[in-house]
Amino acid sequence: MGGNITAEALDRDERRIGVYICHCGLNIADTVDVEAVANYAGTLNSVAVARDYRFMCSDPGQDLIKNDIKELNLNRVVVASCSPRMHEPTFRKACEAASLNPYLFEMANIREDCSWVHDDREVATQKAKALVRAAVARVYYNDPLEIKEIPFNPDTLVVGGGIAGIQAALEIADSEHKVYLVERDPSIGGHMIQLDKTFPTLDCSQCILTPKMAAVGAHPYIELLSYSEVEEVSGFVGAFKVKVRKKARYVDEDKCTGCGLCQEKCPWTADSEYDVGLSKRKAIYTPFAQAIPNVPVIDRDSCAYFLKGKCRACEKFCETGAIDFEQVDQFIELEVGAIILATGYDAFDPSTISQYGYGIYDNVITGLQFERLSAATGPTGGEIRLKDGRKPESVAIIHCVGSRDQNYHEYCSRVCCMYGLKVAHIVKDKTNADVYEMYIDMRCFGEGYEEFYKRVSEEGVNFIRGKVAKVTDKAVSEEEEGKLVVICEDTLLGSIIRVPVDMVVLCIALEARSDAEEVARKFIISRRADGFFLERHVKLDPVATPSDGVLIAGCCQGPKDIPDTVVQASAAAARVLAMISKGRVTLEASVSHVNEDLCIGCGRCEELCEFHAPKVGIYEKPMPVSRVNEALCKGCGACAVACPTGAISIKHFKPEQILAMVDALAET
Amino acid sequence: MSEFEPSILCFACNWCSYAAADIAGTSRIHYPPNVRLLRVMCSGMVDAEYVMKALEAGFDGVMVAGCHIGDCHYISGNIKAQEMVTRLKKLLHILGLEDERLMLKWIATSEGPIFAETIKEYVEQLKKLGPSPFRKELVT
Amino acid sequence: MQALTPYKDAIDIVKEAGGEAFEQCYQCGLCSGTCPWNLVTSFIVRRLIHQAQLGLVDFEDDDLWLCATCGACVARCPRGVEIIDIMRAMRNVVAEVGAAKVPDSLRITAKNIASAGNPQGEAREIRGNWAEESKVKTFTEGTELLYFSCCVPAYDPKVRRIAQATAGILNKAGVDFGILGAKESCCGESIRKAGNESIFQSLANSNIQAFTESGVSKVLVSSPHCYHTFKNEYPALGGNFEVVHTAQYLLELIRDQKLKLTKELNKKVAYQDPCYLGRHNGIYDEPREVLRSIPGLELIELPDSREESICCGGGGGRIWIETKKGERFSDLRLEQAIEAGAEILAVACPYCMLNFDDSVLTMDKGEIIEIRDISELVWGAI
Amino acid sequence: MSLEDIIQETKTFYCLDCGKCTGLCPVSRYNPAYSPRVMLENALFGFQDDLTYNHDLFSCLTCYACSSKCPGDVDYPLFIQKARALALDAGQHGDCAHSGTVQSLARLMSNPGVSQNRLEWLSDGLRISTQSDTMFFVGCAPYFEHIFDFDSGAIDAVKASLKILNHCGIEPVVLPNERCCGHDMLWTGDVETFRRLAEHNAAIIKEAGVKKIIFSCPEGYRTFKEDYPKYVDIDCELQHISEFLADRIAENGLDFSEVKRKVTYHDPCRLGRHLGIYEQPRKVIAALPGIELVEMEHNKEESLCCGTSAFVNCDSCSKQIRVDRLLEAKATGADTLITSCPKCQIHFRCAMTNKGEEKGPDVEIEVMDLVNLVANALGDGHNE
Amino acid sequence: MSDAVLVIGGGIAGIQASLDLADMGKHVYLVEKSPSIGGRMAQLDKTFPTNDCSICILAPKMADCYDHSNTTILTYSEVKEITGSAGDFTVTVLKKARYVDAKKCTGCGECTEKCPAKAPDLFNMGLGTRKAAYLYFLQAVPRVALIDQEYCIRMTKGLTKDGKPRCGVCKDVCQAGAIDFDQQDEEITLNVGAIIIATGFDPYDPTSLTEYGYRRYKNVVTAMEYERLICASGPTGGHLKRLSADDRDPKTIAFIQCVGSRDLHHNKYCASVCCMHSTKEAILANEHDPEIHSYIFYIDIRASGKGFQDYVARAKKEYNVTYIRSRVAEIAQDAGENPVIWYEDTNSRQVKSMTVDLVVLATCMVPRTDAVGLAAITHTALDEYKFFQTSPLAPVDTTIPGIFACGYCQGPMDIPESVAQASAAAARAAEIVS
Repeated sequence: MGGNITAEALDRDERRIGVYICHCGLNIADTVDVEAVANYAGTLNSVAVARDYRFMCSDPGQDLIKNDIKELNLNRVVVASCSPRMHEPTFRKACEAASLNPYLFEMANIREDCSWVHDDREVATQKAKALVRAAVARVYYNDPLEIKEIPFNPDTLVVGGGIAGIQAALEIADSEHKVYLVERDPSIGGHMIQLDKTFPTLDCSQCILTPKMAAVGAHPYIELLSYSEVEEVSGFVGAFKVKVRKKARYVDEDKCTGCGLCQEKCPWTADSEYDVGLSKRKAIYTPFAQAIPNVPVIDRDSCAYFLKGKCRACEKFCETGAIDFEQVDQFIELEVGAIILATGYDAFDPSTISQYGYGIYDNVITGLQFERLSAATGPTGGEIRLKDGRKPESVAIIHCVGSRDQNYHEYCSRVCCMYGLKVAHIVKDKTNADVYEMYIDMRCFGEGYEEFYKRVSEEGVNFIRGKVAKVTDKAVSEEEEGKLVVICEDTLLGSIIRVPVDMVVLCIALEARSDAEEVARKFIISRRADGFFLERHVKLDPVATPSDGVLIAGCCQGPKDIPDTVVQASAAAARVLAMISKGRVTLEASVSHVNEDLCIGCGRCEELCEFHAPKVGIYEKPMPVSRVNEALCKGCGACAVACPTGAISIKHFKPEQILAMVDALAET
Repeated sequence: MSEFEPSILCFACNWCSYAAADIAGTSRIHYPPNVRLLRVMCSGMVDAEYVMKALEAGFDGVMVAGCHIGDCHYISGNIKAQEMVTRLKKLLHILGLEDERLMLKWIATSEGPIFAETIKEYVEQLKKLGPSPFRKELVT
Repeated sequence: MQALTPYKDAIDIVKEAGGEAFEQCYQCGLCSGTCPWNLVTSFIVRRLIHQAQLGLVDFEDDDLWLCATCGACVARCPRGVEIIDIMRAMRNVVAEVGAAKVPDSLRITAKNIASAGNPQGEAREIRGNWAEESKVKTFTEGTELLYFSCCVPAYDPKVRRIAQATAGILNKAGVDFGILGAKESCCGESIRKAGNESIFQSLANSNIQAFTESGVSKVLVSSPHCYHTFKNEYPALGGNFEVVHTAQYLLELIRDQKLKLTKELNKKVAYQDPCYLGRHNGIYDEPREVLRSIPGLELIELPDSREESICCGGGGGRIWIETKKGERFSDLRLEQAIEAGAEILAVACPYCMLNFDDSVLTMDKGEIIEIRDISELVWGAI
Repeated sequence: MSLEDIIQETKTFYCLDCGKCTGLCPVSRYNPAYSPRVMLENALFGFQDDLTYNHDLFSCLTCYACSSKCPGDVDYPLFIQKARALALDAGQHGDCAHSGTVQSLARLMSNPGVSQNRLEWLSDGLRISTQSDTMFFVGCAPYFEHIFDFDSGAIDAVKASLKILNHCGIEPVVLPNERCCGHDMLWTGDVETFRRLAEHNAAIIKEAGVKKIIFSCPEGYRTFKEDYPKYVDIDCELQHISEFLADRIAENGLDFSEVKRKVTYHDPCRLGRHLGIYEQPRKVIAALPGIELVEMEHNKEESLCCGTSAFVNCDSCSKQIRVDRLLEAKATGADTLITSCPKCQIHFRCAMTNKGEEKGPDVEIEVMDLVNLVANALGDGHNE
Repeated sequence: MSDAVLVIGGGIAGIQASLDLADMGKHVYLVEKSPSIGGRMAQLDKTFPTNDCSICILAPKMADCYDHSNTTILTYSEVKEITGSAGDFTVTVLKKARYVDAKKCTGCGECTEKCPAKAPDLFNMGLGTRKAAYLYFLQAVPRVALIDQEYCIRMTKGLTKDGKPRCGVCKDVCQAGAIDFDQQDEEITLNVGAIIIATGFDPYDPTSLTEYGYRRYKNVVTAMEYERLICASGPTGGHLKRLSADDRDPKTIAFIQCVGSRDLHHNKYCASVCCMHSTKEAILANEHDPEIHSYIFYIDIRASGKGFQDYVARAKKEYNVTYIRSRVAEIAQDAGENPVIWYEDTNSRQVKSMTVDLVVLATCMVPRTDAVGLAAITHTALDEYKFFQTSPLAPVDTTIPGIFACGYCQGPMDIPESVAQASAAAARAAEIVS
């Protein structure tokens, strides 16, 4: 007995198939002659028993199967009844209960595909027979499949330290599960920490955020990796391996007490990102007072030592000797079960719309810059000042800058109307200047939003419906001298109006992070046309992504306000906690499998797989062959079609099974 | 011999087209019995081998039904099905088979009625076209 | 003002005339804000579109004829609405459906073009006369390049110098080119935007027939309007030729060393971007490079240049309609040029030349600034 | 036909059980489970099941490397062909590569009702006629263009052949409804389909009334020359295009333009060992000015197979064979590998298509059919 | 009637037959084509199964045969024509000119040293070279030099410009004055009563088995070449080394059996002696250098003679010889010019490759190429393999009465069988002539 004999020849063991035809009350029975189909089934090859019963999915119906399996030692079962999408799990459990592998089971849909859609009894019966014949032909080739499960690593990775990341991290950590929070900037806080007040309640943004930040900083179950970025992600749901680059701060976190002496003494300055360029910060800096962690960072691009090799003043003054210029980036390997991306958004750069004069006229500022002006911790200590220090007598607020515009972003950024109103209120409150809001639609849809709009209009804010065409300093009349003239058509008046103001605040759009493409590739998720991350289903599954175990929350999934962001963060946390409590992940059983003898290592499967499951590499054999990471494979079968030699096939959807059905269905 | 009744094999993708067929069933929308459904996980799973085998077995028409572009549960399965069908149609054209013998159709889950309608139209089309040259009786 | 009810038929008529783009407009008013008319008077484009949306267009309203189709609004419209098409459609309803009276000057010009094939109403035969002195041969089968001068330089003595300069340059550079003379007729770009679709169709077909019969494959034009219609509107009627504007062709000749610019022109020159070369067809740099290659010439940029250039007021048939004094864009533009210190205002379109020459006269700025076409400047530098 | 009949016909009883065939067999070298000697042993001992149910029954490349050196002169490939017919009756068949498209097409084409549109590739430069007494057999090239996701070059070879024939003053008959020659069917045991294809072809050839058939595909040539006579009669002179060219060059020579190129030649098994044609292709190459031919280590009778036959059981071992053959070609320093069989060309080009990150050894070399090399040298390069 | 007997072929068979007949008082004319008697056996180093030094056991017989009163040895001669019938044959023999007077030449070898012209040494299977004036081999009988007219300068280059004959060094140095350039071929007619053919065999040229790469790869040699390499009187003085440029001493040797024999494409029959002489050569190799490991690739080990099986057993046990049942499929060569053998080991059913230092091809043995001519002259029939036709019950009788054939020219056999057949032929011949 030489050579390798085909499996089919070896295990030509007895196939004993049980066929059960369901009446489904009258749903099937009144159009299909179920007895005739059962008798016919009895005559088919390797069928040991063929019965018909009124309700196969009922308990007695299932017992029928279980007993037959035990007594007649059936090794395959076919049930002809309703759609497998309906009762396949039910009957599979029944088989399992009778210790028959659930995959040695097939269904023939003689209800939705036959009795319900045809009326001629003779033809319907004929078709039912064909469908049963096909199911029997298929089950003959079914193999028992082992349903694998892998343990779910309870640790979680949250990427992004804004309000979304903080909320998600806290909720998971509060249920005593380890969270790694990776934040790119020196401190967590994201965009929200830059805001002065939040709408509609006008709470001080920092007052409601800093306690949560502190909680994160002190939480025993949260390991905060600030000033760090995710380099590389591998593995799959339940067992991700993440490589994090902890950028060199040049300050030893343990020794630093956060006294701030080094920041005082450092003579070199640079634009403060926190104040959006409105003020300066030192080369060694913490972005803002309540920074978590409260450890400064040395900015290489503005530190004299790194640029010209001299100074090191901070080192001299630091009592605890925490300054360490030799520090290098470190790499940390993390193992987590699930990942929540909360990477937030970028603010739109309005200078691309040259007509609005941002970057040309001093007093044209963005909403975020206004937040810094009005914030007590801001460069002007909360006073609304023009560039030359004067108090503005009139302020114009322009909506939809970069939003709802085909040339920039077609979507509506959802939050600008509300923060436009907030700016108006603050200006009125602090300077009592004339305020004009140029809008197209006032979108105040949230809870308490419309009331806030009513309140702000009562404070004497003028609302002009029209998209601003131009902001110019060229005066046409005396009132316009020395002022910024906002030109737009008041569509309700139907005439062009020129509004001279001292300051212009641009409600800029929220857009996807500039590195979103790269991040999406790292976490094997995809992006929508507008650049934000693609959710699994926009309505029913907004926080999940097509890649199992990777969840998204907050503005990285699309522009949204803080309440919605927090809700999504909690949703994502809940999904993770559900997976943690289950403790294990059941893997898709019918996944692809490579016969390495047949594989010629051509890489076509690797190239086209959306889920990066097959990978060609050199394993035991000298020539490269493909191997499938079963946890990543979804069983879609695309690789099997592309494989020239038929080396890769999908368990439970092997060519022999499908070809057997094709032949059986063809027989008239 | 009674009027020619074409036989059709339809590969239906589990997430959209097969679900649409189920809905056509639950809403009792009748359509001609000439079609026989074969459930696959994704239209991208349908290999040229299965279509050729169906033609060899004597089916007069083969239909591959998948999700609309962008709806695919596996992101791009339907696109791959489209590529396969386009390439296979060129082969069948050289072989002399009419283009209608193989049909690709996107049917979303909710489009039960459209599923039934498509089957009706396809049967009419094939009736006009006549039997496949490989139909069982003709071959032997 | 009694209540109005949307008038469905009017909506459909405008749609059939090609104005269906108004459906996408969400009335944000940006077009009104951007339209140059509002620098000199009030012209609410948004209202016209809204009227079209509800079928409440007042076809007698003169505002219909204001639009110079400069494209500033279309470039900025957040919904990408083709506002020029809406204007053309409404004018078409007036001109060809007869919903109201077409302005007289326009009506006369349309009659001229329909009969004599040129807006001036001159005899068709003398179209090629300008070319006699410059010894330009008529285009025959196999000639490499057709020079299509546009009616204005051909018939209007004030602007003839553009065509003569261009012909002179081509001869100097040894280019094998010719003109079709009487066989040519007006390219039809402006008359179409003035709403006379049928006249445009007949002009285009006769030009296409003339070109194909003579075996034309490449056309050189002086006017951006001819460039626009040959490149973007003739293909739909089967006229596929390679079209190139003098600014582009001159640059080609200079780069291939076929033209040697030797004579110096030590003058400050500003360049007015013609709407149909710049905004409509994205050609900004070639003209500037041609000017820079003239020795001694100092090129200065006007404010609101390139994409934001302000129209001279000649497009969309406006060239044939009188514009009230004080409302002429060319006057504003001239002031800007003078303010910028330009001694010469270089133009690349016969319509611009007419308007700016007019402004120089009416504003009496003859000593301070002159108007020169790019081809003249190049011709002067050889 | 029983196992005993097969043993008689293929003289298997002469087997000395010496193992030289297994030593020479390119498949055994990488697939330890396959040994021609053991296959014969099973047959001789009468273990029919171990023969017909053996997966590797379909791994044999039928390349005659073994029989050409077999001391017992056993016709092993013929034995395999017959054994596969037995296996087919037992419901066994090899793993058909490329989704079994080629095999399905052959079966479909064997149906009388088929009328193909197989000449759409015919571009205007190529002239064919219906009166000439010389016919050119196109084969399956028109189909190959749409089966592979890389340029199979099959149709280019057909076009080049036509260009050569036209250049030599022949406007050959090309049958519009020509069927697959049935080579793959015969060699995978489906004798019934093969017979039907042969009968179709014989009928339409007789009807066309041609006296000579020229082939560019060695598999077609071998099938017409060796296998058809057993099933149908085709009284035509049969010639491979390399033979035609060699004769034409010998008679009055052809004027070729100079092309500087260093090439090596791969002898297709069907042309070489099956039909003994080694010299003609080399004579043709020698007649091309500027072409320097470097022989590979295994050449002429010792030439190695290109790794796959009849598109069945293409696996990791056939890939290894192709990789080694390509490396051997590169070792000669030639920049082009010439062969005169469309299938060798397809298999080599497939081996060079590696789309994964891990590419395996660098086997990149230009592969070209002999007829393309000649056509390019005939002035206005048809498909350069 | 003549009571003399003609023996054609001076190998062991011819010598033995001549001695037997001579001892019986019959006069024997022994015609040997090459310059000395001794035949193939003289070229062997040792003989199996006893490993006796071949020339040691052959030389005495050669001497007795040469010196026997009843024998006339005609070396460097060929039978041209035979007429007549049993008991009365007239034989014309062409005695080729040696250009050396046999009586005077003392075999001192002076002329061979001084002679400037070189020629391939066929005795050493072309491995080394010899001079134009040469002794066929050291122990040649008769120990008389001769001049090879194809390589001697004087005879090939013609006269110098001024008309004088060239070279002539050998003549100058020969003290015995034996060199005689004018010697002519001589035609001698003999009258004999019986003829014994013992022309022996030629080794089969394995070049046509291209898969073994003979001539393509230097380190692939035939068995006879190996015999000369290992033999003390061989070109390397018995020092076994590889023929490739690095001429390293081989540590692993592969002996490949049935090269060109038991093969329908070449010779159908089994040459019967290769298994044993390969085993002998393997043993010699090990004796020569104990580190050497030999592999013998066989289909069947045919050790059927007396003492042969223990000889094989000893080879396995003491002399590091491994037997692999496989017919080698192909020999390639690696970068270091080491032969790489590809084979299926039929016992383990695995395809393997083995790199060795040296490969010895046990080629088939075929009748002398000129046996066909001789058969024509003697009108005797040859069988399909060109052996002299005999029949089982008259193993030494050819189809012509009075003409007998013995030794390898009649069929594959080893030395003992050849000797036995020689005596049988002598007896048969004696019956006719007595």
